[in-house]
Amino acid sequence: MYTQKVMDHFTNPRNMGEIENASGVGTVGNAKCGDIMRIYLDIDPDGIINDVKFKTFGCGAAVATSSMATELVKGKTVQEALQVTNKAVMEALDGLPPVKVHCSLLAEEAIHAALWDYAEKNGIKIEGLQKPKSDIHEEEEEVEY
Amino acid sequence: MYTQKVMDHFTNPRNMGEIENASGVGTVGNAKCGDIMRIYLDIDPDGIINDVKFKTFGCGAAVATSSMATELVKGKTVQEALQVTNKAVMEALDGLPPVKVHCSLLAEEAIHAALWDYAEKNGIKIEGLQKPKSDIHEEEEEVEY
Amino acid sequence: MEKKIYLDNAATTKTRPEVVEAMLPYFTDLFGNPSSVYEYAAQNKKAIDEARAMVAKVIGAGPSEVYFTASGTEADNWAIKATLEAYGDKGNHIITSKIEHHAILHTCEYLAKHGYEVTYVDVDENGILKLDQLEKAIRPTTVLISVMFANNEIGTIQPIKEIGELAKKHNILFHTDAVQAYGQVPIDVKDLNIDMLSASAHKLNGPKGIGLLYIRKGVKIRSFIHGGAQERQRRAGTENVPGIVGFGKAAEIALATMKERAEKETKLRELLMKRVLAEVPFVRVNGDKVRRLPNNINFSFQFIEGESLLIMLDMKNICASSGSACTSGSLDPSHVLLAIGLPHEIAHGSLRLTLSEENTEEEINYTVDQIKEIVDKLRQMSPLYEDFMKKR
Amino acid sequence: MEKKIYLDNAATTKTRPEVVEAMLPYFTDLFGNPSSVYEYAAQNKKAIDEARAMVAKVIGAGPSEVYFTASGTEADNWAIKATLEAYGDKGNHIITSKIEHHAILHTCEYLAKHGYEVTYVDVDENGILKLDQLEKAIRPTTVLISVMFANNEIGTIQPIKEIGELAKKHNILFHTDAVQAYGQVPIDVKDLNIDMLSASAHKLNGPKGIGLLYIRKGVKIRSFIHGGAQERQRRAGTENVPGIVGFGKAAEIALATMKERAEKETKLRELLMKRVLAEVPFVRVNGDKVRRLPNNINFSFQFIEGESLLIMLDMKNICASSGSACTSGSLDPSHVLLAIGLPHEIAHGSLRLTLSEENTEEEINYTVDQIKEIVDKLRQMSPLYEDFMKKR
Ligand SMILES: Cc1ncc(COP(=O)(O)O)c(C=O)c1O
Ligand SMILES: Cc1ncc(COP(=O)(O)O)c(C=O)c1O
Repeated sequence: MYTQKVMDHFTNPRNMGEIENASGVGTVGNAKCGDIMRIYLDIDPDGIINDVKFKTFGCGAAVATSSMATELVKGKTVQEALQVTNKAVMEALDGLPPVKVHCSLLAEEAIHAALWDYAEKNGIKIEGLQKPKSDIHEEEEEVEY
Repeated sequence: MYTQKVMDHFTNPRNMGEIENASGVGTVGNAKCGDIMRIYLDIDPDGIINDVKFKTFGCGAAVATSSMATELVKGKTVQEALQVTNKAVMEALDGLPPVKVHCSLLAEEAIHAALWDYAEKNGIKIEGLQKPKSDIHEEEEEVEY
Repeated sequence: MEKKIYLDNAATTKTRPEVVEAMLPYFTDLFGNPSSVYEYAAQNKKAIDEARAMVAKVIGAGPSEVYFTASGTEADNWAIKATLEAYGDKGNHIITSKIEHHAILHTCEYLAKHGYEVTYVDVDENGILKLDQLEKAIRPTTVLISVMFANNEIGTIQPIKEIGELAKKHNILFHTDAVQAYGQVPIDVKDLNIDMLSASAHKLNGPKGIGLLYIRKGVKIRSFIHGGAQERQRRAGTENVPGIVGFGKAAEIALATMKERAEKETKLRELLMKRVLAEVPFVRVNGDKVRRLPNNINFSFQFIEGESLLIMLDMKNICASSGSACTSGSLDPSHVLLAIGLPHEIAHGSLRLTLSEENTEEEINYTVDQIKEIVDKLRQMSPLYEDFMKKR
Repeated sequence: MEKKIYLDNAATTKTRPEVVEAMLPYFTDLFGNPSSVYEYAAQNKKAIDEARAMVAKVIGAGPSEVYFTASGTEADNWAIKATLEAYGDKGNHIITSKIEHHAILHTCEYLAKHGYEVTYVDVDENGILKLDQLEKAIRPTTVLISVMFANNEIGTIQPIKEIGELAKKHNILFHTDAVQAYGQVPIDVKDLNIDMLSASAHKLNGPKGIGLLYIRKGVKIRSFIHGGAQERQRRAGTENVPGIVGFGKAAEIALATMKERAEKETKLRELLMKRVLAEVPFVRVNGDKVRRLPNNINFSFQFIEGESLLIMLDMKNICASSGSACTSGSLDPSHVLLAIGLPHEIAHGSLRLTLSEENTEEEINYTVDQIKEIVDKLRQMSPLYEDFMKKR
């Protein structure tokens, strides 16, 4: 079903974890669709992404695209990170099954959401960045049992 | 499909053939249904069936029921022959598949038709015998190629 | 473990070697068309008759009440579509449950687009049909009630006898999709008032590509697949003789070993369940604890998603399933888990393990060990778990 | 002869040992459900993909245009019912021929009872469709033309290319039941303008219980069997993996050996035909002499009835057929023989012999000897023969 690259990033995810006091955090997706991604960015004053971490609830493709997306933005400038599209993520993974393409979109969105958070926190405007749409807490209430 | 008795009477039919100047001849069935039976009777002045022969165009069951019917009427009086029902023929053959029950009816009819012919030729009336219904020549024209 | 641990017997089962053995002569030696006149084909006809008697016996039916199909799905389609057509004079309404297999649900959706009316009755939190709701759903135009015998995901066994009685009382036909139950638990169609029943050989160690529909004598039913005069003119197409023979053999063995298999499977399942509940936090068991298929267990692990769990189990040589196999590839969580009231995120984290008599205690223990480790790993990765722990 | 002489390959064929060999691993070793997530099942998926590519190649189709069914009959039902449903906006009319298999004819009769209109086009004395009548039958509401590729009784091959062109010209879909032709004669669906095509594995030394429907890309078609997402959501039910693999293998061999098989069978058939025509009086050959399946011969012996002929041949270890196998047990003579103009009594006396590459010259000569003897014996018994001889 998945390429070797996807399996590699799924089983050995790069940059998995949290960043305390991150410069920006973005969470996208919702539990209804079965995918939630959270990206933490550590951005230095020059606008370089020094560190990035992710956490993901989702299928193998969701984990792998998160992992790959963090790899692609790490060390980049904010503007460069903005150019990392879902297509680039998919290509870097040697492709995804058609039903899983939305995962790569989610990864792109998660980066954007974290950048948005960073921009808001710092009161700046990032050229070309729009407010992210989806968030888990919008759609469903948390449940426990 | 068929019982051993049926197969025996099909492969070694009893009384197959013709009787020249028979006392009575009856032909029933039609080519459309795929079964035609002809019975020849040789009846002596005391009304005893001295000899009986048949010819049959039809399936294995048609041949076997003809053969068995001739066996059952041979040596009988006309009145006794009239009592030989399709049920008796079937029982004597240890049964027939449901789709083939009509063959035994045809055998009964063929005997009746031959008896009717005998009665007509001799200007007598046989108690309980009705004019036979079907005849090949009624339904379809002969064809050659 | 080196060896594959197969825990997905609700998806499909291994064809028993004895079953393959029984089928083999009908490929190359006794390959004749059973409808033929010659004696050579009569042997095939006899083989079919014997298999029919056997598969009928499993459910207490007469041989003439059983029709072979190519699958459980075909049997389901046939039962529903042809019955509604045959009883069109009476009405156009069918009642079913919310947790049916897609073979029933999608067929009902199809019919709903073609002028029929469908009521989907709810189940309770254990997946048991709400009988009072069922009775209330009955209309004068109700032709058919179709409720599955046992659920393929959560293993819940329905109160079939009560449903049969209700149907009888209201003079409505009752069909049950027994694909998961046939050969696994005792079924007596007469006692249970079942008018029609679907089964599929590959769920009981028979071959794929062969199923059956039981139709009680007296039920008026039309053909679904038209053509030749096979299956007493009810289901056309050259008979799948090896498949039928294989089904017969599998049914014979399933019937003979039912009790011991159930005991063995239940024992292993209880071990699995106890250990997981004791050793993994934030987990629940889905489905009824008592009215349940012997070999089925269904967990929901909070904060994680099923597919990644499956892939990681797969990497440890464990074959399992999340939701039903037929819908994998789809993005919706299982309709069954939603119907028993699970929220989406928890439904997504479900794991179905369905055992066979071939599984061992060692395998089960190994599987639990892997589950513990993988669930923990995935939770470390999960933003939902992070949020939950922070809130505590 | 001691050995059975099998001359009924149009009814069904022996599954090739290589085919059984190819299927075997998929029963007990690779038995997983192809829809599952784990790698173990991926092997089955791959096996299905390969088989699909192969069965598609036989007719020049793309793999994504081929859907597996359980039989030729199911493929026929699907093609006709689902197409008429999908194109309901355009109309409710279907055109077919008078000599179709019951899988088509009975499906059409069913539809006729449900508001559809059916035109049955005549064939000439050789069984070839009357193209002018076909064109005249076309209406603005005609959705589908369904004409078989080759006839199962008399072996006549239809002018498929011309029908395809006609259909295309009038913008009507064209389905062909190629159950008898697939793998036996060259078929190129693109070249022939075929939109849909049915085939069945057991007619080409593959297993029973598996068939296919080719649906050209772009044709709008609905599901016939609803349920799981198998076959790209078009045909539900757990895939019959061994059957599919077997079909693939049989198709591969059929394609590779098509030419030599046809030559061998044609040679044997000509021997058979020449000897019978020379040595048995009052006999005719049914079907076209040239546009004919390589392995088919169909005789009518005047004055005798087919079933008794079959039984007597059977007693000499010769398996043959009279009319089509599916209708044996019925009392009507073959609708195909009536459609080519034979009177009932002659239609009843027909014998179909369908050869395989495994038959030998010795078998054929023995068969002719037996036919001579048996036909003579039955004529001695026949009142029709008696009448005929007396009239001379
Ligand atoms: C022309 C034709 N169509 C359809 C069928 C039906 O095929 P199956 O028996 O595999 O369903 C047959 C064979 O019986 C056939 O010869
Ligand atoms: C409850 C239930 N019904 C129907 C089916 C369909 O059976 P099959 O795949 O044999 O068509 C299945 C299995 O997939 C099932 O579990």
